[in-house]
Formats: sequence, C-alpha cells, structure tokens
Amino acid sequence: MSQWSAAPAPFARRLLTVLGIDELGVYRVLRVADVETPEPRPGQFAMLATAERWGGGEDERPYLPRAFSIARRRIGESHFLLEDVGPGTRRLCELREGDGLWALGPLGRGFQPPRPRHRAILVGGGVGIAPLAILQDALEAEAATDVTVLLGFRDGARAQGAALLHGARVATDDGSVGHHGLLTELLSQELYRDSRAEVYACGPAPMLEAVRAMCATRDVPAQLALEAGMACGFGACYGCAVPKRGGGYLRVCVDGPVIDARELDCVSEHAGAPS
Amino acid sequence: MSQWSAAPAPFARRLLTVLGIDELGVYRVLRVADVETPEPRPGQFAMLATAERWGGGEDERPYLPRAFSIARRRIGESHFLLEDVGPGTRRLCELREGDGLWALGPLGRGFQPPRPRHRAILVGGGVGIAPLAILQDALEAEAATDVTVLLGFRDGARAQGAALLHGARVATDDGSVGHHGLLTELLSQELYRDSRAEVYACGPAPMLEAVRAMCATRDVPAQLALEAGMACGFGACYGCAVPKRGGGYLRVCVDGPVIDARELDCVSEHAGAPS
Amino acid sequence: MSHGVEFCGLSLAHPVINGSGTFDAIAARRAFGPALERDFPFAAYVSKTITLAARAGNPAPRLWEAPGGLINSIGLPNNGLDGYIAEDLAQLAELPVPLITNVMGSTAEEFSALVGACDQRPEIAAIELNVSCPNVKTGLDIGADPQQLAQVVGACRASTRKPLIVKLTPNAANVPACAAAAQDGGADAVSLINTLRAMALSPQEGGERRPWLGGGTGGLSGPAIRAVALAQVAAVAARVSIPVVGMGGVQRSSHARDLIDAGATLVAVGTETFRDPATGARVAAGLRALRRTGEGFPTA
Amino acid sequence: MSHGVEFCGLSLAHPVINGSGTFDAIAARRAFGPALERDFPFAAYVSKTITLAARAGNPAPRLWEAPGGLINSIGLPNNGLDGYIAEDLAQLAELPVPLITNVMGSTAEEFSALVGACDQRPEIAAIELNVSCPNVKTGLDIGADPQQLAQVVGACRASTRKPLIVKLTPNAANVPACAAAAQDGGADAVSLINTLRAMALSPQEGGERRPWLGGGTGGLSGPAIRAVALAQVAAVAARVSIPVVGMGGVQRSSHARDLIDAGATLVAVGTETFRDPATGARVAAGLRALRRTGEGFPTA
Ligand SMILES: Cc1cc2nc3c(=O)[nH]c(=O)nc-3n(C[C@H](O)[C@H](O)[C@H](O)COP(=O)(O)OP(=O)(O)OC[C@H]3O[C@@H](n4cnc5c(N)ncnc54)[C@H](O)[C@@H]3O)c2cc1C
Ligand SMILES: Cc1cc2nc3c(=O)[nH]c(=O)nc-3n(C[C@H](O)[C@H](O)[C@H](O)COP(=O)(O)OP(=O)(O)OC[C@H]3O[C@@H](n4cnc5c(N)ncnc54)[C@H](O)[C@@H]3O)c2cc1C
Ligand SMILES: Cc1cc2nc3c(=O)[nH]c(=O)nc-3n(C[C@H](O)[C@H](O)[C@H](O)COP(=O)(O)O)c2cc1C
Ligand SMILES: Cc1cc2nc3c(=O)[nH]c(=O)nc-3n(C[C@H](O)[C@H](O)[C@H](O)COP(=O)(O)O)c2cc1C
Ligand code: FES
Ligand code: FES
Repeated sequence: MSQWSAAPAPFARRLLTVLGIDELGVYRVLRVADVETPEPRPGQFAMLATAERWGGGEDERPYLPRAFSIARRRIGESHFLLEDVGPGTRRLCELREGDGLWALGPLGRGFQPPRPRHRAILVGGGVGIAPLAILQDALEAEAATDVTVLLGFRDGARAQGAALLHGARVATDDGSVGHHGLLTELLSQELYRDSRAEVYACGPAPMLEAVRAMCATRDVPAQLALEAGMACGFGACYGCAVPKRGGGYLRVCVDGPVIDARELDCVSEHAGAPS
Repeated sequence: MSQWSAAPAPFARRLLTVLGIDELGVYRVLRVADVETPEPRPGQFAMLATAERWGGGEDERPYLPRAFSIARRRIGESHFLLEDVGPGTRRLCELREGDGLWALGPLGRGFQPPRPRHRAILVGGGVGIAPLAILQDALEAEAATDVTVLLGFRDGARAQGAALLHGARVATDDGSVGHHGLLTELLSQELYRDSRAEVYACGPAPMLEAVRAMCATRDVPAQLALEAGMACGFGACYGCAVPKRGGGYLRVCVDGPVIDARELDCVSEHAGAPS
Repeated sequence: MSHGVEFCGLSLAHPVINGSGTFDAIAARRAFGPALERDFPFAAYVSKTITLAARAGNPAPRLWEAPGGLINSIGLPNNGLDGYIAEDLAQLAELPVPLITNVMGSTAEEFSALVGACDQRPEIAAIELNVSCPNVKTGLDIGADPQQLAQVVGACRASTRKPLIVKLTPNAANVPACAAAAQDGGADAVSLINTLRAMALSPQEGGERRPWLGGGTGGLSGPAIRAVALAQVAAVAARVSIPVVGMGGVQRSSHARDLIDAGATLVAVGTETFRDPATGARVAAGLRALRRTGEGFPTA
Repeated sequence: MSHGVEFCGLSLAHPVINGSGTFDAIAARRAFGPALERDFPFAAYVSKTITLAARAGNPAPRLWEAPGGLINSIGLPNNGLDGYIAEDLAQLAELPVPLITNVMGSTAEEFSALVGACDQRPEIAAIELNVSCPNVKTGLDIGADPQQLAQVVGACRASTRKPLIVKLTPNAANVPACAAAAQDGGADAVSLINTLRAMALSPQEGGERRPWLGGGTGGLSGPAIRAVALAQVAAVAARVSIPVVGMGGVQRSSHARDLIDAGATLVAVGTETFRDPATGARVAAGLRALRRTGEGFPTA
C-alpha cells in the first residue's frame, strides 16, 4: 500500500504509552509508542486524550478527545506537535514518559500527491505546520517532487517550530526571525517565480483564506488542511461542519481535514488552526 | 480559651500546603501546614479537597469536598487520618509534600470534657479512631482524667492504625492482633470493671449502635462522633441529616458531629465511618 | 463606578445573592462567628423555603454526587411559618442585607396565607414564591402550568405590596410562557432555575436495586445544569419585561457574567457555596473587576 | 445463559443500541473499514433523524463542551426522505443488525407520510419518531403536549404495522403523561431521553456577547444528564406497559444497568461513542458479565 492510500483505523480507541515529550520553542513534540497503528497518510489525524486527568479542570473540561495531526511517523512511533491553547492541549503537554494516552486513528482524508513535474509548496502557519512535516517526509521519500517549505509564525519562540521541517523559509509577524511580514508574501514570490506548483497549506483561518484566494486567482491547485471543533473525528456527530461551495456543509473529519480549495467559497473563521 | 471551646472557623476555604503523608498500615496520615487555623476542639472536622485533580475521575467525581476529623494538632500543623474508600479519599491519599489542599474549618461541635472523677473510655473503630487521637491529647494535657483506649479493626493491616493513639487495647475481627472479636466485648469488660466512666466513640454505624445500646442499658453517658455524607459542613445544605430521638433530624455538621447518645433512638446505617 | 444595582425597589450593593435553601445564615453564624456579618457574601439574603406547617424533611441519605453536580433530596425541612416568624426572623433581620423570604404552598390559598403573613413583617423586604411543588391533582409542578401559575401569583399579589419574585420550575415544557404568566399575575420579578428532577440508584451489591435517596428522586444542581440555566434565563429574559434572577451552576464570575449578558439582573449562587462559603463574595468581586476593565470578558 | 433480548418482535443479540444521530454507520465504514461490520457494537442500528425535505443543518460552530457533557446544535442535517431511501438505505441494510429509522415531521401529516414511506421498505425493521420538533403554533415540542402527541402517534400507527418507537422529549412538564399518550396512540415502545435544551455564550473578548452555537441554542447530552435520564426512565417505565429504551449519559455498563433496573428494556449510547466508537460493545460486554455473576452490581 502506498503512503498516499490510507488503511482503515482500528475500530476502538487504544491506550498508547508516551515515550517522551520534547520542547520546540513554545511547542511540544509528543512521541508515543505506536506499533499497531496502520501507516497514516500525510494529513491524517488522531483523536487524543490523556489516560489520567482528562476532565476535572476549570469548568470540568476537557471532556471530549482532541484532534491532532500526525506530525511524523518513525518505526513504532507516532509524533504529534502540540501547542498549549486550552485545557486539553495543556494536559497533553504535561504528559511524561510512561504515561498513558488514548488514541483513535488515523482518521480523515489526507493529502493527494502532486501531479508529476509539479513543485510542492508547503505553507504552514503556527502549529498548523504539523501535517506538513509528515508530508515533507513522504514527498522526499519519493524524490520525484521538488519541495518548497514556507512557514509563518507569530514570534521568535514560535518560529523555533520551523525545525520540525527542514529547509524552510520562515516569516514572522514581529520580524524576529526571517521575513518580517506575512507568509502569503513569501508564497506570492514563490508562485511568481514558478507557478507550476501545487500548494499544501495548514494554519490559522485567515492564513488559509489568503492562500486559498491567492491560489484561486492564479489558478494554482491548493489542498487545505482545515480544522474544526470535533467531538468524534469519524463522522458520527456532524459537529465539525464548514460551509462548502454551492451551499451545505462538509464534515472536516471525514470529508477532510484536507480539502481541495475549490470546494470552498472561503475558509470560515472557525476552520483554522489556533493562531 | 480552653481546648474545649471552639473559635469560629475562617469564613472561606483556605489553601494549605501539604508537609507530608505517612503510611500507617492501610491508612495515611496527612500533615499540612496550618498556622492560621484557630485551635480546633477535639471532635471537630474540616472539609478538604485537593487543589489539583479534584474532579474528573470515574463518573467525574469527586466534586464536593470531603469531611475529615482533625486527628491531631502540632504547632502550625494539622494532621488527618485517611482511608482510601473512594475517589475523594484516593486523591487525598495521593497528595505529596508541597501539594495544595483546600480546607474549611474547624467545623462542628466537638466532644464535651468528662465530669470530674470520671474515667474517659475512648472507643474507636477503623478510621473512626481519628478524632480520638486529638481527644486523647486533650485529656492527657489536663491530666485530671483517667483515659482508657479501646480500638477495633477489621484486620492486622488496619490495626496498625492503633499507633495513632497510645496505650490502646486492640480488638480485630480476624484475631490477627489483640482480642479476637468485637470491640464492644472489650467495652463491656471495662464498664463491668468500673462503670464510673464516660464513653467517647467513633467508628462504623453498627459499632456505634452497639456502643449506644450498651451505654444506654448501663446508664453510662456516651458521646458519639457521627458521620454522614456532607455537601457543605456548615449547616447550609441540610444534607447530613440523621434521625433524632422523638422525630425529626439532626444535622451532623452543626448539631454534631459529636452527639450525646441520648439524643438518638439508634445510630442509623448511614451515620457511621467507612468500615 | 458604583457596583450597586436596583432590584424591585431594593438597592443592593452588588448583583449576587444566594439561591434559596443553599445557605443557612443562622447555622453559618454558629460556624463562622461575626465574620459572617462582616464579610457577608450576598447582596440580599434569601431564606430557605418556608411552608405553613413545619416539615422535618426527607429521610437520609439526602445527597448524591453526580457528574458535575449534586442531587439533593432535602425535602424542605423548616420550622413552619409560625416557627419562622417566632424564631428565625429576629436573627435574619440582623444580617447586613435585605431579607427575601421564600415560601411554598400547595394551593393558591396556602400561598396567599404565607404571603399575607410575610407582608405584615417589616423585617422582610421581598417574597419569593417557590412554585415547584407538585400539584396533587395534575402531578405537575404548580409552576409548570401557566394558567394555574397566573392564578397562584394573582392570589399572592392581592396579599402584599412587597416585591414578589416567582421562582420558576425548570421542569416545564415552556418556561418562558410560565414566566409570562407570572408577570401577568403580578410578579415583580422571576428567578430561575430550580433543580432538575434527577435520580440515583443505590450502589449496593446484589439484591434488588433501590433509589439511593431517601426521598426517591431529587434535584440536580451545580455545573451540570449551568448550560440549561443559561438557555432558560435567556429565553425568559427575552420574553418578560420584569427583572430576572438567574442561577444554576454559577461557580465563578464568568458564569455570572454569562447570565447577566443573557438578561439577568441578579445572579444567585447555590451549590458552589457548599464548596466555598465565600463564593458569593468572590463572584461579586469578579464581576466588579470585569466592569472596571470595561466589560471585557477574560478568556482563560 | 443467552444475552439476547426481544424488543417489539425483534430478536436482538444484546440490549445495547445507539442513540439516533450519534453514529453514522456509512461514515464509520469509511473510517474503520470492514471492522465496522465485524465488530458492530450495537444490537440494532438507529439512523439519524430523517425529514421529508433534505436539510443542510445549522451553521458552525455546532459543538460546545459543557461540564460533564456536550451541547450540540447540529440541526438534523440529512438527505431528506427520498435521498435516504435512494442513497443510504442500501448501505445501511448491509449492517449485521436490524435497522431502525428515525423520522421527524412538523405536523401529523408529515409524520405519517414519513412513516408510510418507511413502511414500504423491507430494509427497515422499526420506525422511531423524533417528536422534539417545536410546534410552530405553540412553540412547545410536539412531544411535550400529550394530546397532540397521541394524535401524531395515532396518525403514524395508521400508516404502518412495523414497530413504532416514540422518542420522547425531556423538555416537558410531565414526561410520563407523554409516554402514556404515546402508548394510547399506539406506540410499541418509547425511548428517552433526548437532549436537554441548553446554551453557551461565545468566549470572545469585548463587544457584544453572542451565542456560541450557530443555531443559537443546542441540546445537552453526556454524563451531565445521566441522573435526569434515570429519573425520567424510571417514571416512564412505572407508567407505561410498553418497552422503554433508556439513554442519556451512558458511559459504562453500570450506567446501563441502572437504566435497566429502572425499567428499560434496551439502552442506547450516544455521546460516549464519540469518545470511543467501541463503547456500545464495551457496555454490552459489561452487562453480559454482570449477568453471569448473578445480577451482582460491582461497586468501584
Ligand atoms: C484535524 C485537526 C488537526 C489538528 N492538529 C493539531 C496539531 O497538530 N497540533 C495542535 O496543537 N493542534 C491541532 N489541532 C487543534 C487542536 O485540536 C485544538 O487546539 C484543541 O482541540 C484545543 O483544545 P483545548 O482543550 O486545548 O482548548 P479549547 O479551549 O477546547 O479550544 C480552544 C478554542 O475552542 C473554543 N472553545 C472554548 N471553550 C469551548 C468550549 N467550552 N466548547 C467548545 N469550544 C470551546 C474557542 O474557540 C477556543 O479558542 C487540530 C485540530 C483538527 C481539527
Ligand atoms: C464528620 C466526619 C468526619 C470524618 N472523618 C474521617 C476521617 O478522619 N478519616 C477518614 O478517612 N474518613 C473520615 N470521614 C469519612 C469521609 O468523609 C468519607 O470516607 C469520604 O467522604 C469518602 O469520600 P470518597 O470520595 O473517598 O468516597 P465516596 O464514594 O464518596 O464515599 C463512599 C460512600 O459514599 C456513598 N456513595 C457512593 N457513591 C456516591 C455518590 N455518587 N454520591 C454520594 N454518595 C455516594 C456510598 O455509601 C459509599 O460507600 C468523616 C466523615 C465525616 C462526616
Ligand atoms: C441542597 C439544596 C437545597 C435547596 N433548597 C431549596 C429551597 O428550599 N427552595 C428553593 O426554592 N430552592 C432550593 N434549592 C434550589 C437552589 O436555590 C437553586 O435554584 C439551584 O440549586 C440551582 O442553583 P445552583 O446550581 O447554583 O445550586 C436548593 C438547592 C440545593 C442544592
Ligand atoms: C451530536 C448529537 C446529535 C443527535 N442527533 C439526534 C437526532 O438526529 N435524532 C434524535 O432523535 N436524537 C439525536 N440526538 C440525541 C441522542 O440520540 C440521545 O438521545 C442523547 O444524546 C442522550 O444520550 P447520550 O447522553 O448518551 O448522548 C443527538 C445527540 C447528539 C449528541
Ligand atoms: S467530528 Fe464528529 S462528525 Fe466530524
Ligand atoms: S453538610 Fe450541609 S448541612 Fe450538614
């Protein structure tokens, strides 16, 4: 089975063991032992919850599991990139070696490989860089595609996350690292240089919307990894809806999270990564 | 102010710091730094909750604080005797040095001192020995009273709790330590030997009821430290009701926990310590 | 900027009061001494429910801890109207805040007798009607049927000129319609929500399972009902023009702020007071701080 | 000892099914592959609510995490009756368990049209009526008014001989009376509880606070409502002679056991399935173990 096709997820959440948690600027990289999980497709995600202390925080949250892109696979290991933005991510960031983690996945539709002789431009903002790491691994394993990586961050502490991928051009809002300005300015340069490209983007909603609009104008195919509040991750709750072009809604968890940009009129405010 | 009169409790729960937790057979002795608390009267209790991880267990419990007898006071310290019988006591037993503890108290009516020239017989069952420890301290500080201590436990691991008091005669259900049989058999012997006594009892409901009945028959005054499920501990919820003689109910938290045995027709099944 | 609030002609120092039956000021005086009056956490004090005849309350156990909440089956123990007036009133009158007396009857006549008696007492600033008592004929709560409710409130209105607050039952199909009926009957304010009907089975092993609570069923309160309370308060506030007292699961000032934003004039705290008797003061202080920062709502 | 259970003439392998709208077997087939059929967790499969016309559902956001529960404002997205029959039915018929189709109309006529269409389809083993839709005239849920409910159920009864299950609304003053009305109207079973009306305000800073959910209000499910469900199931089971499907906050077999002890024949799991799709199988296995040990109830 190629790395672009996904095997079904095991039909129950599983208890995994934490191998370690590494700092990466303000982010954490969570490594878990994960031997039985079918190989995920780049862009797929898992629903995670700590085995202990899930619940009982302020306002008795978290209660439901949380969705995280599978950021990387190593033999017998899965890696996740975490940013502490609320009670669920906080608990996950507090995991230590040997702790238990509930995981369901891999879930969702991942990225499609680029057409032959097209450059892949990976555009990631903030913690949204996570699925681009495993995507870069996959693209480089095939060696057939030129890969350009553009990553944007709010500040220098976040920009350290860029180390998750390699060879990235970085932009920061505060100019502390790399280009001082918007990620889409870098993308614009890249598309100007050579528009035979396919764009793979994940990040905050305003960034995704800017990417979508730019690619639409220039007729460049774009695959957007969306986010949405999720209760289940496998199509059961219909909670993760985002409006689709022509009316109606997509379920981010089963119709996505990777969506062809042409399926959207715009990226709605709730459909992006924490910024 | 004598050790038999109680100062009011501070009108808010306070965050205390755990100094340590010691094993005592199956029990734990929790020591907390507690400088500002007014000196408790023997028999008073506090409502406790851990600062972290209260809530979020199986069935999202514990939620409300739990009641614990103040087992001992040392300068600037309060000690509690804990038995892990459910989600709240489990979390408290898991506390470590430096952890935070919410405490409200001292609460409730404590023991009355014995009349002059009366022997005090302290009768404790299981974790119900806790308030008798501080009572023994108080009686011995006055040196005017002869104190006899009778403690009963289910098994040898529990009987190690007897070390909380000194000079105790011990009974165990399984005969592994001390007298093989019921605590009330020891009490009966003591009352036979010299019935100019006052009985102070705390323990499981059947034990308290046996003590009550025996003392009623022999016309020996008895003070029973009752227990009940409590939501507040200060008379607000009316949840801790136990039937009183002549109809109606007492609130264990404000009318007790120490009740003159003559106020009860019998000790109801929910009014004792975990057994 | 003043934090005071006008409520039915009463000038209150802040918008936080207690839920009826969740704070016994007389017992608290015993437990906390003079600090009770010095640091009194509520801007008005609501008594527990008083009935015509004295009641002992329900058999034990009366409490069950539920996910995110508490089920109680207390059964309205109280000294009865005469006992309340003879024994409790003088002590409650010493509190530094206005006294709201909560009463319950099982008929319009009982209600108006209770209200008439309270009307005579200068210590009582306002009267709250607890209409959650099941009607013997319909089995419904008296307050669940708008027509019956309007009639009960009308009878009470005729018995007093003091402010009348109707505490709605949440166990109704259409709470806003009940609120409107209370307003039509002459209520000066409505309060909600009371507890949701709930039940627990005894965890005992083996044999026949029986209800844990001595009263069979009980009422659910606390965080678990907060979102239900917010929905009912918003719907009621949108429907009536009289002030609304919102309650249900308030633990922090942000929860109180939600209720106020949904249209409540006052907020009451109940169950959280059991965890910390100073909750009311903490919530009031938090609301004051929110005001100072220009109505900004602090996110975690 | 067999763990099977008879329900309205259907022989089910165990007493655990899913709550309508909380498990999409078609999407789950995509996520979990053939394991879905092999390890299918439910003894019967209940479809999400189908309406006559297709519905897109409510705007985002549709979810809010509440203490001990979840508020959803999904808005019943579905392909409409025709789409359901043309597209979904063949796939659902492949499931290894009987199919119960849940339908909702806003009038008795709509209901009976939906039921009549389902009656024609051999793939459908039973029909569940979702009567939680607000009536345009009264504002009440159709199912909150016993008279109206009996009439709707009567119309549906005339349109089918398949088993009819009425899913009661919990937002009613007297749920047992509604259950009795359903029985009088010809229902073969009742199911409860549906979600409790609830609301959340957006945590956004500054400015006007607005409801978080795209649909304004939503429904509360999960552990927070478990004790409310148990009370309603017990009250309903005491009132009617037809079988009861109990649900609301079931997470473990002990919760299912509580509902069964309170009188339910079947138990449904909803929200907990979101946390673990195998919840139904786990609950069923737990019930089986409880049975083997002679009905003993394991305490923690
Ligand atoms: C497919 C997918 C992949 C993702 N990948 C990653 C990843 O690789 N790394 C990563 O760090 N994150 C990732 N996320 C985002 C991550 O799931 C969220 O950051 C996480 O769910 C936040 O949970 P929390 O409990 O920490 O904070 P929450 O407080 O639950 O969430 C923060 C936001 O949720 C909203 N919110 C606040 N309160 C509530 C409430 N009570 N109920 C509902 N919503 C509320 C607010 O908008 C708030 O800003 C991904 C999300 C999706 C859908
Ligand atoms: C005045 C007083 C003094 C006390 N002193 C001490 C002491 O010094 N040391 C000590 O160890 N203990 C003491 N206790 C007892 C202690 O308070 C209880 O053991 C404690 O509350 C148990 O809490 P838990 O969460 O561990 O277990 P829980 O599960 O809360 O309590 C155990 C019992 O509560 C009941 N129960 C089970 N589930 C529920 C539920 N959902 N809701 C309500 N009740 C339920 C059952 O009867 C169960 O056996 C005292 C109690 C009182 C009132
Ligand atoms: C133990 C307890 C006793 C109560 N007694 C009364 C009462 O006597 N009269 C009344 O109107 N409401 C009574 N209530 C309801 C509360 O006033 C309040 O409406 C409800 O608990 C919701 O608020 P909370 O979630 O903040 O507790 C009682 C609630 C509890 C928990
Ligand atoms: C996301 C979600 C969607 C639901 N959709 C439906 C539905 O379409 N039709 C219906 O009758 N009930 C629906 N329900 C209600 C459930 O079937 C069930 O009655 C309720 O959630 C209580 O059970 P639980 O606490 O186990 O979730 C839905 C519940 C949730 C949480
Ligand atoms: S998260 Fe439940 S359907 Fe997408
Ligand atoms: S515990 Fe609340 S009144 Fe006693």
